[in-house]
Order: sequence, then structure tokens, then C-alpha cells
Amino acid sequence: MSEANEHARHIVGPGVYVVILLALLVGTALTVWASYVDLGFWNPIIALAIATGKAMLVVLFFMHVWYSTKLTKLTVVAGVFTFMILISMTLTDYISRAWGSW
Amino acid sequence: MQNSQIHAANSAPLAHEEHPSYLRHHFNSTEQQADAAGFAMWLFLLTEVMFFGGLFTAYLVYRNWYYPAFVSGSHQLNVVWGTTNTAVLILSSFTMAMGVWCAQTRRRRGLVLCLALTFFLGLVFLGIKTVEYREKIEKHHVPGFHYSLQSFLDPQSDPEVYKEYHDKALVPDMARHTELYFSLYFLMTGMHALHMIIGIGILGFMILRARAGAYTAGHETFVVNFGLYWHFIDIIWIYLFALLYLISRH
Amino acid sequence: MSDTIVSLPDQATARIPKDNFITRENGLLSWLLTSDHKRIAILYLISITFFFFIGGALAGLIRLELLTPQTDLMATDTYNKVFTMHGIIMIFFFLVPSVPATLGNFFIPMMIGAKDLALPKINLLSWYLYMAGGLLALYTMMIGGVDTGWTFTTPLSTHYVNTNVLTTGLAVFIAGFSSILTGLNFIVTIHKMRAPGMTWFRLPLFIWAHYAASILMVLATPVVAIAIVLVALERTLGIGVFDPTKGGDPLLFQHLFWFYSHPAVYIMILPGMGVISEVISTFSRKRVFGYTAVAFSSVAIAVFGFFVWAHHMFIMGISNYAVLVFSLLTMLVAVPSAIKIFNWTFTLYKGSITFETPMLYAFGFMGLFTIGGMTGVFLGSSGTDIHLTETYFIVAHFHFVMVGGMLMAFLAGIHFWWPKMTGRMYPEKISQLAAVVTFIGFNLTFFPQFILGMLGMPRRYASYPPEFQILNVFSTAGATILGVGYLLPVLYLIWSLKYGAIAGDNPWQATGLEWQTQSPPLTENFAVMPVMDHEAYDYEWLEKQQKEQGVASAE
Amino acid sequence: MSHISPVIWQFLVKWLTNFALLPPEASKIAPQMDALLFFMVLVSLIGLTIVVLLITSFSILYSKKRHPVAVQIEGSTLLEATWTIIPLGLFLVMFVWGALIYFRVFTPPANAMNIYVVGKQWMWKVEHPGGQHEINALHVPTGRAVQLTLISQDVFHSFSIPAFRVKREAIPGRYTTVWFEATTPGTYHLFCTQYCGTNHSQMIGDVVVMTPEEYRKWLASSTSGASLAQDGERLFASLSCAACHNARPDARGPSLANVYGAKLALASGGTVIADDAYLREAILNPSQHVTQGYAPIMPTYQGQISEEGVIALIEYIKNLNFDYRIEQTLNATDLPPVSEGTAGGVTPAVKAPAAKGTVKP
Repeated sequence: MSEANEHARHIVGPGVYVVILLALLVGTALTVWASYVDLGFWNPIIALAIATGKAMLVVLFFMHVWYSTKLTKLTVVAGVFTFMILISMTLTDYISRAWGSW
Repeated sequence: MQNSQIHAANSAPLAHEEHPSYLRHHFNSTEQQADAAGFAMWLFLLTEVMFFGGLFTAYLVYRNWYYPAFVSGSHQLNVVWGTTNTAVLILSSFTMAMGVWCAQTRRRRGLVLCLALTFFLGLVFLGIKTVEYREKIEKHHVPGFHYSLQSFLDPQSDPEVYKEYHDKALVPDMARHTELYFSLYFLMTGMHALHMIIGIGILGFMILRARAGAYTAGHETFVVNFGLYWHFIDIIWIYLFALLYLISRH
Repeated sequence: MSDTIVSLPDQATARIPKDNFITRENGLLSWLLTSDHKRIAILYLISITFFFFIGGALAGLIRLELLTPQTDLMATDTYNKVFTMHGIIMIFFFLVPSVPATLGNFFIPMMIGAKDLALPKINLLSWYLYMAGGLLALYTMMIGGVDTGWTFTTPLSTHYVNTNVLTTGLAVFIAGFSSILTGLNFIVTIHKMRAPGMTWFRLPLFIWAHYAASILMVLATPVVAIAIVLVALERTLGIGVFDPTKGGDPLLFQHLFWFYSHPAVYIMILPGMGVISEVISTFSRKRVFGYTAVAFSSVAIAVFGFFVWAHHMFIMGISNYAVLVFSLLTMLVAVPSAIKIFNWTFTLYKGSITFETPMLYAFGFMGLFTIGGMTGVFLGSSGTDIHLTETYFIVAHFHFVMVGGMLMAFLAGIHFWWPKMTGRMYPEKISQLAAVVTFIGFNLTFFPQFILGMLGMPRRYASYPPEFQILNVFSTAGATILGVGYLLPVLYLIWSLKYGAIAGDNPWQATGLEWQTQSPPLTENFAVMPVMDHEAYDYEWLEKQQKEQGVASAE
Repeated sequence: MSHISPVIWQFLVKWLTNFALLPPEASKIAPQMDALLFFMVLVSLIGLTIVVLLITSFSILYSKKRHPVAVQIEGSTLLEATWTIIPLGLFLVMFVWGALIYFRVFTPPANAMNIYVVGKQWMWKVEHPGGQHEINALHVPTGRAVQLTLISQDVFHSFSIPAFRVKREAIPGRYTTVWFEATTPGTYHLFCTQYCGTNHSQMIGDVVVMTPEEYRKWLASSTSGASLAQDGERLFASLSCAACHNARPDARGPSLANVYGAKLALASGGTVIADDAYLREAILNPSQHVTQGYAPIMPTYQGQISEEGVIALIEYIKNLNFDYRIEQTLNATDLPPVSEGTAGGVTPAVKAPAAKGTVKP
């Protein structure tokens, strides 16, 4: 039973976890450092890009999505997609309000 | 009754091998049960994403409108505490992931250790958060409770922050909007902390059960799914840290 | 040739099977602690009917007040509380859970050949949450009610009313979680619990519709939850997020609110559409015309449903560019509904149609939903929306969709599956009468409201200029008839529990898996785990099966 | 018909004789709106007829009695494409047509006369530039484009004139506008259509459309003595606005003469047209709207001026064509001297061209 289980489910080992942990800590250091550098317009974008990179690492490896079924991947994508709809469609209003009446 | 026999000829045999005790009656196999539970957990996390989505939307709108207020507000946050907390949470995510591995490979003592470490790191995170909150309360930066604009109208009255960032004084109408920043700060981190508290509560319960060997006999679904929840909390924090603490530190 | 497809067992010898989900266990606790999806569905059915009649009584009060132009029955603030509670109870405690939580709960596992929903305890939990929310809403009504309108518009709800916004908000919040858990449960069940051979394109359209609705429940409901949390915090602490005097934008609340509440109308209508697909197919003995198109139109409605919410805010001061975008997308979401209507109509083509009660309700649905849907386009087109929004035209439009559409579908479904749920038939003649009465009463109630709206009568008015009176009198008269139409089923359905004819396994000769087991079903639904070896709505398969069965029983 | 109550009978007769689907068309946009409405009603009726006809005829032709055995049909891609594309086409026509009307209703012509409307629980306050104040009533002339600038003091309200087919939300904290050109004299309904609390249904009034001559008479007879701009001037003085906005070379604030409608360069970068909404924001939240070349020193007036006060100030600034008036205001108040020359008084000739530099027409 247990062997069948281990075949059905990919078990991610400590090695991967350690690598990801280190990558996440490096990412944290990097994002803090980047926030002290004046990059103007790019500051928030870089902060968000690093955060997204870190989040991807967590999702893919700590949460095993890399090794999961298509359904799980699709679920994650669906969540991100709806989240983006909420934000982007709301911002269509807020951004274009500044354009004046027409 | 007769109709129910219609399929008798071509129906699959009922699951008959001896079932593990944790297999619930309406599932055919443990794989199906674990799959269903895992998928349900992912869907639950989607609802959490959308729940925080509302807050992130509000944050984006007001950050665009009142950028200077958000910068000054964010300078009030202690970046050292914030970074430490990020590291603590990432570390706890790591110990949680290791806990899942221990459960999957049936290492009972390892699992208990990992869960206990996660529990401890979670408490550390909340402890640091409390310190940060206390500072805000002392400076009257809690919206709705005698909110004070002092630090923004007269930055030099707040020497610790001033010596680091040399913020210019905000004009009163912009300074007022720091209250919005702190509203969102408390909402987002508070909602996050609430999730942490719930998570820590469940962790405590899991440690007790793990010591009894409940998760190391082939039925590790609960640990795996809780792991998903814990990592999700970590992800939310990763974004909160970038958005609330690191708006503009230069 | 007879004009009915009902085939009942010989009443003299037929018995309700001794072992079924109702008789398996006894006592109140066995119901309150059950994890059987069918029992939970019955619990929902009872509680939802209860809330429906409370909401209906409030609607009666509204119509009575509007009989005359003055405010003579109640003061304006009472009137405001009445319509607010009518909206909140009907939407959050009747329409959103109605079909999914009763019929969906009961039949999704049966249709896909599963023993239960994937998460039975969560299912029970969501009923308890629903009840907690509902009772809290009733409690709010007892302690003085709330008068914000069901939309909780800020800053009215946060700063300007002194009624029980917080308890109402909490009630809606809790009911929201009940809805999330139901939707989550359905998605997992449909993905993971299908019987062998039950591929996606062999699923009944009822399942597709519920799948689409569940996606909306899971993804949209949390946003209204956070919006309500923000209103509560704004009201208690003054955090400023929606307060214009503190720099907040009250419109942001509406964005968050409608991000849920627009998809919510699809949460309400999609399961109803699923019912109609089943009913039309069964009573015309035909596979649904263009199965794939109907299935995908459900999913399309769910997806597009997320992109159109701001059409509730065209004149509220959102940017004109956003108005264009949302108006265009609204037009797109109208198309899948049109596809469904025509596909159902053509399912009748070359069918073999009978006119039992569920079919009558389904015809009612198609007519009324067509009107409701088309008038939705009036409101989705930004220009005409200016004149029609916030008037009785809106009221009539969403009642045509919700009451004319959803409620008709709910009643169609209840009648259709009543024999399966209880093992007994409802009385046919009186229920056909009830269907006709409902249809007439409905039209008389809500059609005049279209004209009132075109004439400019604003919604949520306790008093109105006298020239609108005659149409309001029509409407109130219609509401009385409608009330009778709704009371009748309650009476004869309860009557049928004891005196109805024994239905047998498959009185309608329908093809769904739920009909291939005993009525009422066993607790585990099927004596033998079913295997799906044919397409959905395969009436030839059914005939063949029955022939074989006839041979077998003759031997 | 004796069993019908005579009152209802009377109503019925009256209603049937005056039967209407739409209110009278009393504005220029109304016939255009109605054309689209009729088109939509027509399309709906045709659609509904098709559906009902098909259902009825199929029900008759293929009832079980006549047609005992159903013919199984999978579907028809051609048919399905037809009823996807035709409704889509019709809906897109309605979208474009509707968008054109929306565009017209919310794009006032440049020469429109402006009337301010303040909504509050539960009344409409209408302020004409000439100083006429009305409550729950609006007088407008025929043949003249009228722009309404709406704002709410508390909650959302909605200013609806069904006979004109226009409606606009009055929002707290922000101006919205709508315009119309009345065509037929008469008295029409004015409703608040956004639910606004207890007496929502009493927030109603009359819109009186008059011929231009009558309107002139009405204007003359109902003036309160001081125009909005004069009210604004008083407020401008009492709030000491002229301490900075005084058009001197060393002024701390930009000159306000001719500022209305001009394109301003902002300190934060970017440009903005100084319209009503901008002026209101600049008074209440000045730091976000600082003109280039000036320090963000202006205090906020949030909570110190009523919405009517802001309107008066804006009207004053709108009519401020040269700096002379500000100088007059300056003299009328006891301000600490900002620079020499205050005491001496300033003649109209002494305009400050330097300050004009901030205004880029």
C-alpha cells in the first residue's frame, strides 16, 4: 500500500526544500536591497517581480504544484486569473477616471 | 429496486479489499479520498486569494491616489522587523514542508519536531508583529483610535524615522491620508495574523495527533493540506512585505 | 396513444421500498447530525421554503403599501426596512441556495453515480452556517431591522443609517461561507467522484450548470465577504476606506460588492437552467439539441460573468471609458443565454411532447426568461441604461429573471424530482393549475412594472405620484394571485407525502442515473455501483434496457 | 362592471385614455433615446414572438398524441451558429447605439449654461449662477443647453428627470455632470432615484421648463440679491484667499484670473484642465494639485467650507477675468501686508503679468 502510494505521489525530498529555502532567503535580501536603490518607476515593479518569483517558488515546490496534476495547475491558474480580473477591471475604472470625461 | 439491477451486468465490482480505517464510506479508494481532499484545499485557497484580492485592490487604488502618504506611512514601519519576520515565515514554511516530507516517509519523530518548529516560528512571527503593533499604538497610528498626524506633519518630532529617511513634512491634506495607509496596513496584516493564529491553533492540535502517530501510518492528507494552507499564508506575507514595507526606502 | 409519459407501478401491489434514506435511521438527531447529501437536501428544502415565505410575506407588505400613492400602511422607514429585508432574505437565503442546495445537493451525486458528495461533513456544516446566517437575519428583523437596501451602498450604510447594519452584514457574511462551501463541495465532487464511464461529455446538463455556478460561488463570494468586513470596520472604527471625507472612495465598495453580486445572479440562474435542460429533454423524449453548445454556454456565462459587474454603476460616476468596456462585455454575456433558449426550443422539434407540470413550468421559464434576458440588454446598453436604471424597470427585469426564471425552474425541478425524493407522485391536475396560476399571477405582477419603469417611477419609493397608481394596483392584484400560486404547491406536496400515488423507480421514463435506482433512494444511492456506458439523454438506451428487463421479469 | 369599485374604474378609464409607455419627450435627447428604446422593444418582441411561436407550434405538431416517437437529433452547427451570430450582431448594434447616446448625454456642449445642484438627505438644492436658490425645483429655459454640476453632501443621490431621459448620480466628494436641452415648456417630475435613506421617496420635486422670456422674468423675480460669484467673493475674502492668490510677482499662490478652463502644468508633472472638479479638489485637497512653480503650502479647506461655499468660490473664480477684483478683495480685508504696495491700493492697470506665466492657455 505504501509503495503504491509513493509511486502515485511524487515525494519531494529535503534537498529541494533546502535549495528553495535558500533561494527564498536570497530573494528576501535582494528585494530589501532593491528597495534602497532609487530605480524610480521600476522600484515597485521590481519589488513585485521578486515577490512573484518567491511566491512561484513556494507554490511550485513547497506546495508541490510542479509535480501535481494538470487539474491542480489549472486551479492555481484560475485563481490567479480571477484575481487579475478583479484588480485589472477595477483599475480600468480608476485609471481612466484620470483621463477626464472623454 | 428492479431498475437498480439494470447495471448489474456491466457494473464494476464494489471495492472489496480490506479498507484502511480512515477510508470514508463514500470513496472507492484512498487515492480518490486524498485527491478529493487536496483539490478541496486548493479551491479553499482560491477563495482565500479572492478574499485578500479585495484588500489588494483597495491598496492599489489608494496607493496610486495618495502615493506620498503611503511612502511616509511605510517609513513608519520597521524594515528590520519586517525582514526578520519574512525570514521567520519562510523558515517556518520550510519546516512545514519538511514536516510533510516526514509524514510522507513515515518519520514520526521528525514530523513532530518539524511541526513543533513551525509552531514555534509561527509564535515568533506573531511576537514580532505584536512588537510592531505596539509601536504603532504608542505613536497613535491606529486609525479610528485617536489617530495622530504628528509624525507626518512634523517628521522631526519622530527622530528615529527622521534620521533614516529625512522625510519632508506632508501638507495636512496629504498627511490625513496616511490614515488610509494604516487602515490598509492593519487590515491586511491583521487579516494575515488572524490566519496565522488559526494556523497555529491547528498546528497545536496536529502536534498532539502526530505524537500519537496519526499521520505516519499512510494517511498524511491532513498534514499535506495544512501545509498548503501554511505556505499560502507565507505567500500572502511575501506580497504584504513588498507592498507595505518596501514602497520606497531610498 | 396516451398524452402522458407517466408510467406508474401497479398501485395495488406497489410499495415504497422499506429501506431508503428516509427510513434508514430515525429521530430528529439522525437528521440534524446526518452527513447524507439527500437528508441535507431535505433540511435545506424545508428551511429554504421557510425563508421563501418570510421573504414572500415581506413582498406582500411592499405590494400592499404601493396600492396607494401615499404612505398609509406603514411609515417610510418601516417600508425601507421591509424592502431591505425582502431583498436580503430572498437573495441570500432563498435564491442563491435554492436549486443548488436542495436539488443540486440531492441529485449531483446521484447523477454522476456517486455515493455522496466528496465532503459530506462540510456539506452539513454549510447547512448549519446557512441556518445561523438566516436566523441572525431574522433576529435582526426582530430587533428593528435594517434599512440600507440589500446593496449596503456606502456611505449610507457606513455613516448615515442607525439601524442594524452589523448584524445583517454578519448574517450575509455567514451565508456567504455556506455558499462557498457548497460550491467547493460540488466542484470537488464533479471532478473526483464520477462513476466509471461518466466522462465530462456524458454528464447531464444539470451537472454542467451546477459546475459553472459553483465556480462563481467559490471565486466571487469571498470578495463580497471582504467588502462586508470593510463596511463593518468602516462603520465601527471609521477606517476611511469608503469614506469620501477621509479620502476613501465609496465607489470602491460598489466595485467589490458587484464583483460578487453580479456573478451572483448567474449563481442563481445557472442551476435553474440546468433543471430546465433535464425537464425539456425528458418531456420531449429527446436528447437536448446541441448538448455541447448548452454545456459550454453555461461555462461561458460563468467566465464572462466575472467581466461585467460595473454595468450596475453606469451613471454612478465611474469613468466613461470603463462604461464602454463593461457595456460591450455585457452584450457578450447575453449571447450564451440566447443560445440556451434556442437550443431548448429546438429540443422540442420532432420530439414527443407531453405537458406534465414540470414541463409547464419549463415553458413558463423559457417565455419569462426571454423577456427577462432581453430587458437585461436594455440595461446593459449604456444609453438606455441612463433612463431605465434605478426605476421599476430594473425591478421588473430582475424579477423576470429571478422569479420568472429561477423560481419557475425551482418549481419545475421540485415537481420533476418529487417522485424520486419522496417515492410518491404529486397530484397532476391541481399542480398544472398551480403552474398556470403562477404564470398568470407573475405576469400581472411584474409586467406593469416594466411600464412603470419606462415612465420613470423610481424603485424603493414608499410613495409615488398618483398617475402611477393604476399600474401599481395591477401589480398588487397580480401579487395576490402569485401568492395563491405559491401556496398551492406547499399544500398539495405535503398532501402527496401521504396520499400521492406510488411513483416507482422511474415514473417519467427519464435517462439520468438518478432514475435508475429506487425511489426514495438508498442511503448509499445505488445498490450496485453504476457504470455509465451511454451518452446523456439516450432514450434508445433506456428503451433497450427496459425491454431486456421485461424479458428478464417474464422469465 | 358594477362589482369593480368606481374609484378603480375611474382610474382605469383615465389610465386607458392617457395610456403611455414613456413619459413626454421634453428634451432634445429624449427622441433619440426613445428611438433606441423602440428599436429594442421591437427586437425583443420579435425575439419573443419567435420563441413563443416555435414553442407553441412544436408543442402542437410534436405532442405525444400526434408524434408518438421522438426523432433523435444531435444538433445543427449551422442553426446554432445562426442563433449565436444574429443575437450577437443585434446586441452589438444596441451597444454602439447606446454608447452614442451615452456619449451625448454626458458630453455637455461648450456653451452650456451651468446650474449647480447639491443633494442632501432629503432635498435637492439648486443654485443658479445669478444667485437664485431653489429647493426641490429646477427652472430651465427651452432651447438652451443646460449643464448640471451635481454633488452630494452626504450619501449617493441620483438626479432623475424622466421626461428629459437623463439621470445622474450625485456623489459625495466629487462633481458629476449631465446636460440637456429642454424643448417643451411644462412641469415635469424630478426624482431622487438612488436609495438614500428614510425619506428617499420624498426627495422629489418639479422641473419647470419655461420659454426664454418667461425664464428671464423668473430669473429677475427670484434673485436673492447677490449672485453666486458675489457670494464667492465674500467667501474668498473671509477665508483670506487673497493673502496668497493676489497676482503679485512675489505671490505665494498662482493668480486665479482666467484660470478657469486653462491648461495648468502641475508640480507633480503632467497637465490638467482647470474645470469645476479640479478647482474643487484644489481647494479641498490642495497638495495633490499644486501648480508648477509654487510650494505646497496651501492648507486644506476640507470641513471648513460647505459644498455651497465651494460652489460659490468656483463660480467666483470662473468669473474672474482679471486680477483687479482680487486686489479689491485684498483691500477689503485686514490682512497682514505681504509686500509693500498693499497700503497704496492698486489700480486696475496694475495687473501682474508675471503671475500669468503659470497659466498656459
